[in-house]
Amino acid sequence: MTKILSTEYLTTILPDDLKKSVIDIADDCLYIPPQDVLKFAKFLRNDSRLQLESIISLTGVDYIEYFEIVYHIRSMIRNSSMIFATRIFDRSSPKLSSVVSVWRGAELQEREVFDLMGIEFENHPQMSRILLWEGFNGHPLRKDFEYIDLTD
Amino acid sequence: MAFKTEPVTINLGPQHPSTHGVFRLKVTFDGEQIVDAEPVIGYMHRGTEKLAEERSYVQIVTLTDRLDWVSSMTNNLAYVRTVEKLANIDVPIRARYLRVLCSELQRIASHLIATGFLMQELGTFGGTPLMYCFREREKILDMFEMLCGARITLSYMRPGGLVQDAPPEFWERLKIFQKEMPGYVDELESLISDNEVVLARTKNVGILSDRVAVDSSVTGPMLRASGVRWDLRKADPYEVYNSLHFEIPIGSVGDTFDRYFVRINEIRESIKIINQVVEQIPTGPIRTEIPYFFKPPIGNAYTSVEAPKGELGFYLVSDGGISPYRCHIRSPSFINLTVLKDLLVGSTMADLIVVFGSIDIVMGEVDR
Amino acid sequence: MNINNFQNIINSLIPGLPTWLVFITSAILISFIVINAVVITGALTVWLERRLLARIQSRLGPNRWGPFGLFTPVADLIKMIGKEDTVPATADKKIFNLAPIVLLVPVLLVFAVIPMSNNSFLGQLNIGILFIVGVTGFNTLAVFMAAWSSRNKYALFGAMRGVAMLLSYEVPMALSIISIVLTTNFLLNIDGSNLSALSLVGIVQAQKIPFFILQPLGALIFVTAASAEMSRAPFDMIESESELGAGYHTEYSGIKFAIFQLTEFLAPVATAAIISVMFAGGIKGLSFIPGSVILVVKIFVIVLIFIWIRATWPRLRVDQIMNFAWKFLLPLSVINIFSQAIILQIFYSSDSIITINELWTIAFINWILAGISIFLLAKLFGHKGRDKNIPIPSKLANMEFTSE
Amino acid sequence: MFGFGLIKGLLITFKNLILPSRLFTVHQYPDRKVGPIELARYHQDWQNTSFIQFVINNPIKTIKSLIGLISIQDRYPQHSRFRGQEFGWYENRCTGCASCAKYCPLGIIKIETSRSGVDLDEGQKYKVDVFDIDMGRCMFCGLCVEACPYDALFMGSGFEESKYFRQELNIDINNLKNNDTKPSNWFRPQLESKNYDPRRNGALEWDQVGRHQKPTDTDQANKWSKR
Repeated sequence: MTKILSTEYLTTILPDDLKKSVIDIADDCLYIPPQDVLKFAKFLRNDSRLQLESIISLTGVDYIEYFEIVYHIRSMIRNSSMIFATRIFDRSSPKLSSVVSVWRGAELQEREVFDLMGIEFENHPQMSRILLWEGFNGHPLRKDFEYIDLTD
Repeated sequence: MAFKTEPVTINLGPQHPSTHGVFRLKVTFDGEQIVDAEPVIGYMHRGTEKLAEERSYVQIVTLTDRLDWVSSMTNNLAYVRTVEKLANIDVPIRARYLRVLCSELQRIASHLIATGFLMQELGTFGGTPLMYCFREREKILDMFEMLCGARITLSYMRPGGLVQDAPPEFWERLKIFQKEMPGYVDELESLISDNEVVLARTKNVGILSDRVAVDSSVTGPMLRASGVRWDLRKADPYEVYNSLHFEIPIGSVGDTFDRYFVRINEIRESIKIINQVVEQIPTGPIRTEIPYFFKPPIGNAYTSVEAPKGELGFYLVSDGGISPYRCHIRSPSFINLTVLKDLLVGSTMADLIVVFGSIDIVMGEVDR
Repeated sequence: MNINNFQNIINSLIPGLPTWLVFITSAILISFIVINAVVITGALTVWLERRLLARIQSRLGPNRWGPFGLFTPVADLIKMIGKEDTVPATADKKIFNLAPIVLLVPVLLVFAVIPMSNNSFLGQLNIGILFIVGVTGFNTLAVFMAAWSSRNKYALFGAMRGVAMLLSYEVPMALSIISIVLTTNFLLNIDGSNLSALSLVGIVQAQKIPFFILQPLGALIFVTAASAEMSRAPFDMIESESELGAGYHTEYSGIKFAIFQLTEFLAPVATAAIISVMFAGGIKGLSFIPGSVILVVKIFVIVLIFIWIRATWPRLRVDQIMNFAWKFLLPLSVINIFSQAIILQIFYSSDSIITINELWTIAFINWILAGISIFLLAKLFGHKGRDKNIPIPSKLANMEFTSE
Repeated sequence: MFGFGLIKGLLITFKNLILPSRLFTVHQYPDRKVGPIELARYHQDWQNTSFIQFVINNPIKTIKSLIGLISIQDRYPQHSRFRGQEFGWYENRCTGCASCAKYCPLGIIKIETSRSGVDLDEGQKYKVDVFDIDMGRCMFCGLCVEACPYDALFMGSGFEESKYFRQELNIDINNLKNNDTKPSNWFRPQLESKNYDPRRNGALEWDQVGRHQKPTDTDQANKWSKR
């Protein structure tokens, strides 16, 4: 079975500066401030006790007050997985540092989140719309997206 | 002497004989050599994730059929498993066995399609291997019709079990299938695997190293062809895979031939699994009755299954209502496209088509 | 049946006509008959190919119109004629319109020299084989004309590949013909016949045993090169439908496209005719069956083999095709010429009369020689088969890992 | 190596060319071209008379079938669970609860009801005035059939209902009433247990398709009085 790394275990092995920055701990999810995401990702990937080398899924959820970006990551060497998330409260121009330099698998997924949720990832090699066409107005997966009736 | 050439940009697609749907590839050629390739997708974006936000949990099952239309069973399975995890629904043991049986049948069908179209793109005119693959796939689709009345868009699974138990004639047909299929796979393999032209066209073409594959979150047969022994059915056994014995076939270098060969071997392993399921399957109920408009508790859940094309995961967020607050689909075809450029640059146009065919994407799943 | 017979018939029907008029009338008549017969054969080949491919693939193929769908080519033709004939706006219209004709005419011209009896349609052309090699060289030009004038990148890709391939396969083809001509000359000299060794009638006369038995290597090279020349599987690089859409005739529609299709299906018939004349003894066979019937049967058997191969083998890549031509077929054909020359010289100098038994000895030596040279060349250039080692799992994944 | 793989491939295609077990997997529909043997079998003369007698009796037909000119009507093989078009609906069973409309993922079922004036023991029955199904958008998931608590709605088994205009695809209550109801077995185990096949057997009446026998009046009265 894939071992889901417990948050207690993770908090014990985190270095001090990262440990301080953890803002919230759910039963299987660590919440990280947006500015620390890249640092955190580098630690998770390079730490010899974790070796979380590939990103399964990266997605955004719009909770109206804030956006939550959820990272599901996995270590194939240790057969373990973990979840961490970050919250962005800026709604007008949400920005987040890209993790493509750490996990290349996030490349298309970050573009998708940008396209559908409107969160801009900094230092991404090609931050452009992927599913919708250039010039599409709005980001459809946001909860306040207004439908355009194209039928008539 | 430096020979000055001028690069030519060609739009392969959106309509092209070998793009598996509406897929556009902006390729820059220098003669026959590819210097740049950029996939352009989204021609088939139907907004499945947004549609799911205003449907009830059972109704979304019909949406998942239309993601990867050559393997609806595994899509259904991935979705209903997430709902069951979200709402803590228990599934009867017979239903679990039937789910495994169906998803292995679907895996065979999907791999047959992948192999057939790869051979079609190698240029067997009229597609003799493709027709042989379709011939065998047709038998699987007939069995699906017996199970649930449809052949492609199945909607066979429900949170809590399955729609209906299998009819007796299904088991009879399955017995014939079990007996005949290994012979047909052998025949297909000896038609393709030893053919010198196929070997020349696919060996050492589009090599994907294991390091790049793991970094880019590539999953499924493509990952295993690179030599990485990783399969969710073994690594994180779901349903009843714990009690079944099978091997995980892997490739040696990660070229196009390995990708094909891993698929053929996976068909063999799937037949083995089916044989074991038929022996082990118990009798009993196949569905836990749950209300149609049920409300899972507030929370979120992510589960994934090993779909024929890779890891298919669903991430559901519930706000306690009758429909999910957010439904994210982690589709293998989409993420496997990350490495497309690495595979293509430096090869030739003829290799482009073959490499692209060996990735085995379905546009319904890429664009969602 | 040849042009002289027609001239005699017309002279006897209407005496007193001037000789040039008789010649022109009979020429037009005979070409009318031959062209129609050939085109109908082409249509039949379309039907045969579709039905046989379908049968091999457990499909049905066209079976709706006429008995066993025999009239399907007619329906296709009507559809083609009914379609709009589009010309791209930027196309070079003259060349665009000319290309299908330039492609079709050489294929029809080939049939002028095929000996359907002891004589060919065109009469006793004593450089028949040279005529064929020269005339079929035209298709390179036609392919390039079609692609260049239509201003389409896919078409241009197809044509670039095509021109390179067609030119390089001319060489082994011509060289394998030379070995045939050598043998023919040798055998005809012994017979004391006054036929030219370059004429197809002479080649047929010389085949006491069919040349594909006497010269297996030459036959192999010629068949391979010829199937590349007419761009059939596994050499259908010019219009590789999975890569280039339709290759050089991407922009064509309507009746012009129909002409391309017709040529494509006539080419196997023409090639099969040449092969059956040069290697399978042409009209020779059972004495109680007319020679033309034997030739037609042989042609269809060879066409069936072409279809069978097309249904089974995938296409080679363009660089592999070129490698095959220059690194494999060319050395093989040079070996073939030299070995033939040496063997024939040895047998000729021993005594000037050659018996059937001696011919069989030559055939036996040639088969051994062919096997050895193919084996050695395949060792040198060929692809190693697939390795059957068990692959080693990568260290990047470990599914059984449990401890912390 | 050395082309042996190529020859192996040729042998396999040749095997498929000649082996009778690999004969056509394509189904000819709606009519099928047949040879003389199959024609004789089709004419039911196979059991009574021999094939030779059929040939003697029908020489012209035999010759025509030999040159591939005879075609016979044929049925597409499909399982009785097949989810097809032309919904089956039983007015007598329908209570107008509109479960099907609620369950439909696309919302293509429109139901309007009014008071019927028929007083039953358990209360007044609804009269269904409008029952529209927009078949142009239907995806045959069968959820409406799964939802129906009184077995009033069934999937059909046909699939050749193409029309020239989109509007013609709408099914309204009159269509549903006038249709020959040959319900599909999908999600209806009671039909499956009777071995009912919609393609072979005829139309079914409303009292034949229920999960249970129709309760008698006394049963119903007892049931309601106990509440």
